[in-house]
Amino acid sequence: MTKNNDIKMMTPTTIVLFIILVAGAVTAVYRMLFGLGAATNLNDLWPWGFWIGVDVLGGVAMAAGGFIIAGAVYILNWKKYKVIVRPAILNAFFGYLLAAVSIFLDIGRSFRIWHPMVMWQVSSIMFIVSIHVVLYTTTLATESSPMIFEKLGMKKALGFVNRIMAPVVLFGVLLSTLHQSSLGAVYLIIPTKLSPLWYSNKLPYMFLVSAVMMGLSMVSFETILSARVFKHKPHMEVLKGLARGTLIVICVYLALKVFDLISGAGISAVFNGSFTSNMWLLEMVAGVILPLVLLSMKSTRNRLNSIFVVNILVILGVLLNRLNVGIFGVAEYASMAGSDYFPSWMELIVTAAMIAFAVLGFKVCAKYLDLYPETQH
Amino acid sequence: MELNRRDFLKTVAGTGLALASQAIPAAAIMPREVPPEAVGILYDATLCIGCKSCMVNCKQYNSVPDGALYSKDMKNPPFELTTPEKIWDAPKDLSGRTVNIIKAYKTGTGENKDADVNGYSFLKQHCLHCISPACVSACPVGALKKDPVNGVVYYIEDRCIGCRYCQLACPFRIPRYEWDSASPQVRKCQLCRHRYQEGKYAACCEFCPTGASIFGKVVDLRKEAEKRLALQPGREYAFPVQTVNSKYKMPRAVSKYQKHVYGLTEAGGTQYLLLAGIPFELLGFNKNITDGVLPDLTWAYISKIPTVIAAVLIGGAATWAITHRNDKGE
Amino acid sequence: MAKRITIDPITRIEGHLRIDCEIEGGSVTNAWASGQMWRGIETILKGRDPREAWIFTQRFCGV
Amino acid sequence: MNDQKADTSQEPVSTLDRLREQGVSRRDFLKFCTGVAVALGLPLGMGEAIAEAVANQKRPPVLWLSAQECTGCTESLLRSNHPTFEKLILELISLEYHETLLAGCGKQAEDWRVKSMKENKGRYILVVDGSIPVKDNGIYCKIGGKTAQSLLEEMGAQAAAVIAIGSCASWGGIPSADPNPTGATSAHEVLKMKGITTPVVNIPGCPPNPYNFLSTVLHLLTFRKLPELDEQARPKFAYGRLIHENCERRPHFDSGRFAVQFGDEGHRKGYCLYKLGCKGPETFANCPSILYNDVGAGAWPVGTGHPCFGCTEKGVGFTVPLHYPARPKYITPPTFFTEAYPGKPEVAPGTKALAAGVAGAVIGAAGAAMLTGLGKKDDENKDKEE
Repeated sequence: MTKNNDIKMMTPTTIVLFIILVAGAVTAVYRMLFGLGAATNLNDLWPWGFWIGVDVLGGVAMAAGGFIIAGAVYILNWKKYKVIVRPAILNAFFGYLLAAVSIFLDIGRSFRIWHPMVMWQVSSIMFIVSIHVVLYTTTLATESSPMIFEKLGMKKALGFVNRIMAPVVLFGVLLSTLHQSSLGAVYLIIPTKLSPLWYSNKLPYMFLVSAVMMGLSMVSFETILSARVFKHKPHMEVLKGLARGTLIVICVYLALKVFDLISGAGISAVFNGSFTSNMWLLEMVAGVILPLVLLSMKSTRNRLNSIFVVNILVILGVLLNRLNVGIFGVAEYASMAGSDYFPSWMELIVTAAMIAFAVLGFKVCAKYLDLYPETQH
Repeated sequence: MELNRRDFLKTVAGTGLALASQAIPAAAIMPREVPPEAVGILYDATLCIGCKSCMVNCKQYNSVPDGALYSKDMKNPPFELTTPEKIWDAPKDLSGRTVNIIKAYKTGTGENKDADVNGYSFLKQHCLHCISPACVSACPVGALKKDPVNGVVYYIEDRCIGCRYCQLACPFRIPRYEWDSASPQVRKCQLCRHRYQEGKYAACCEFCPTGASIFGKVVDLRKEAEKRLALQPGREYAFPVQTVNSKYKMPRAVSKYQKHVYGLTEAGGTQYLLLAGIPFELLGFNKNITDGVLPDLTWAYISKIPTVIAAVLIGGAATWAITHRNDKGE
Repeated sequence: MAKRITIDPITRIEGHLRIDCEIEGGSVTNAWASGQMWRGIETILKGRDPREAWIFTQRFCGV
Repeated sequence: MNDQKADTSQEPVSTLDRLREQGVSRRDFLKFCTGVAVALGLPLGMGEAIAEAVANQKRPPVLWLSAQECTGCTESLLRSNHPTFEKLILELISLEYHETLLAGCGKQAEDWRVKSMKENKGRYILVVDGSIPVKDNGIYCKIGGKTAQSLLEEMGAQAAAVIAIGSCASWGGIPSADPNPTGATSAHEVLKMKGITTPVVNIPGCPPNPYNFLSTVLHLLTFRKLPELDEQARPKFAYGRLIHENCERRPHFDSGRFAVQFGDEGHRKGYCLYKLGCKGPETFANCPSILYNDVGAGAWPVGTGHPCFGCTEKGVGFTVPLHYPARPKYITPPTFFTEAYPGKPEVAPGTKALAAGVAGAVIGAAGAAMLTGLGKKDDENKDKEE
């Protein structure tokens, strides 16, 4: 077992990440000064692009592990998973932070980001989403706060937070359920724009289920990865449990998807070789079918490396799903209207910087906070 | 832990039940019927000659305080070309500087007006002012509103955060964004609502030389549109110019219309009605557009939220109570 | 008996003029001038919008 | 209309010599011919060819038949005033018969007409101005006791070509306006009714631009055939484009600046006359490009502030009331308008590239993970990030 303090900060990877982060910050300032048109390739027919697709939709989906593990540990009282509850919540916190920063950069009038808090519009999904982001980020901060209080030795605060943890977690579960699904509901209003392969009145459920799938895989992925990086032994039982959970959710998700395909676009729509059908197939094969096949073999669930591979597949698949809904699913519509979109280098660098920020932030937290209490003691 | 388990359960369950019982009725959120005093525009593509008078005057009369294109310190209308001369303006599309545009459809030799073989037709594109606007329902801060009396969908700059959800939500590709601004606004036609007080109406209609665009109450416009569809092609008809009840009429032979008034049912109906001689999808109107009310699709989800809250809170609390029954004195 | 001379067409003028003369004893005793062309512009003008009347009236004669 | 009977030849009475006597230098003559070449849309070098053809031929005989006309066409022709133009037109062709210009009258005139027709049978050019009344056996226009209709049938059958000058002769013009009390008909129609196949050229206009007439005649002389004609038998060089396309007020139309009433501010400022009923958008003619009477810019109806009323266009002039708005014939210029809907079924290249990149990344990452991860035994000591 290594001590936290043994984590080296100045590795080459860290330096590269840091450089990306700085470049992203500079780009963000440029965007704030000169506007979206100067920094992005967005246009009137592509109002939302890479930032919304990857940073917001992807980031939030990746953060789903937080509420699942927290719920499992604090509500269901599955003590086995307590070892990963802190990294899972921290991961979620970073996911939401990124989403919040991305939204801040993506809305044209960033300093009015507080407007939805005071100008309520219950008919707007976007309003629901923004309220959720704010509330859930606060919730996640609360859920993560024990680490800080421990570090700072603030016993009283720690005790208070620990005492209210159960309701806070329950609140977090509620918010996440609503938030993950409402991100899907954002696209409910564009039945004529989004390809029928993705558009469905069940979009909220699909987003929720796929987020759970993603969350479980993400937690598992990150447990294995940090075990490797920080050189401690992962709990195989926990990973097996996560893998089982992933398998169940994948089955549900696949059933939903297939049902929706049959009742919506029709099976032939997937095999007509068009742009959207190829993207749909790739998403389903990489993110659903392959993981399902692999996970259904017991040998896979028992082997760390195999679980890791499945995790990567699921994460890629759900990310691709979010990109498909956010970008490629409306490509045919926008192209028909004569528009095109390829993210500018600034959009790409800001996205890269977001990821770098999350990785670095996680590393710093791992070094200075007690992220793996159960592992250490 | 011992202190608040009971209280917690009580509070949570109470909140949930209260929320579940207070679900907002679905229809209350968006109007379904066109308000009786609602105003709109009837655009008859068969009368349009492509002179772009409406575009020019739209810019001019909306570049004044409260106009759809106004911004502070404005000296000139927002021309598409930003050269210092500002002598020529030929917008290519709707944009943050143009909220009304004439486009053309041309096929083959383009010789015959309003024919879909070797023909051409014009199209006037601007906000359709939906009866149940998707953009209004989508805006998270209420920067887009529908006037309850005249039904105009208008924009409140002070509220807008620039999230562009309105652009995504609009089924007609109407709201446009000032991409080159550091504090961008959403721009769209607001039916010249700033001119009503002085007894004026939409500038595009006032300056249309042929009566291709006429302004009036939606009920009257619908009647007029249907009257035109019933006319025998080739027969002479005195088309009103400027407003639907205008005394100024322009007699003309009636063209062969597509037997449909675009905007009667599309997306739940709009206050901008269109007539054309060629199929509307050739003019860029989505053939597959739903007749349903778009905000309903979202509302179907939102209206379930209180139930979800109640279910999660009650269910979660109950689960917690069950799973933690042996943890006392932990 | 009087001699009758018909000059048709009369040239170097505008329009189709015909002159019929009766000559008796070397002098013209009776003569008729008749326009040989009629377009009915008055008929055409009947019931027309006054705003376009001038287009027709102006074209009685191009000289 | 390409197999022309038009045949003018022989007897090298030098036109040029005669012109010299009248004080027209070869240089002036060439200038004139070059001007004609330009009007015809021919290369400048063709001016010499025209001069050549004109100077070395016998003047072609021309008979001019006036029917229901106002002499405006003749007047307009007489006013085509290059310095010695009226002389030129009289010297270039041999005008055998023209009621308004003929010296003799009555029997003399008619006898000359008959004689000339006999002598020049199949070679002369028949110019017709004025419409031909066919109602009541054509009694509404008589010349020398014969109806215009019978005269046209007689003269047209023996002519090399018929040039119908003016709107009346071309398509009926003003006498044919509703209710057409005299059954006024175009020369072309009258000939067609009789089954006469002599080629007809229409030079509509009220009055027509003399240069369009002159150019047509010279084209005939130079090339021995008629110029290219449109479906209404109008020479394309003169009637190939809408007035709207070359109108000097077009920028006002394109920017929506219209005069609304005669004498209003817009009218005084020279705005577009569309709202006053200008028929430029549906009338084919070259008025805005060649103007009238060589007096400089603005010398045409729209230039002087009056809407075009569509005199060269059958179904527009004298038919559509002046104050009716015109219906543009087609979009001019087409590139000026944004496509209503691009409707491109292909996904745009940038988006496609993005999708390809993302797909590549997904396949690459998934493939790499599966290749390296699945076969391998669990190894706890791996320590590479990502």
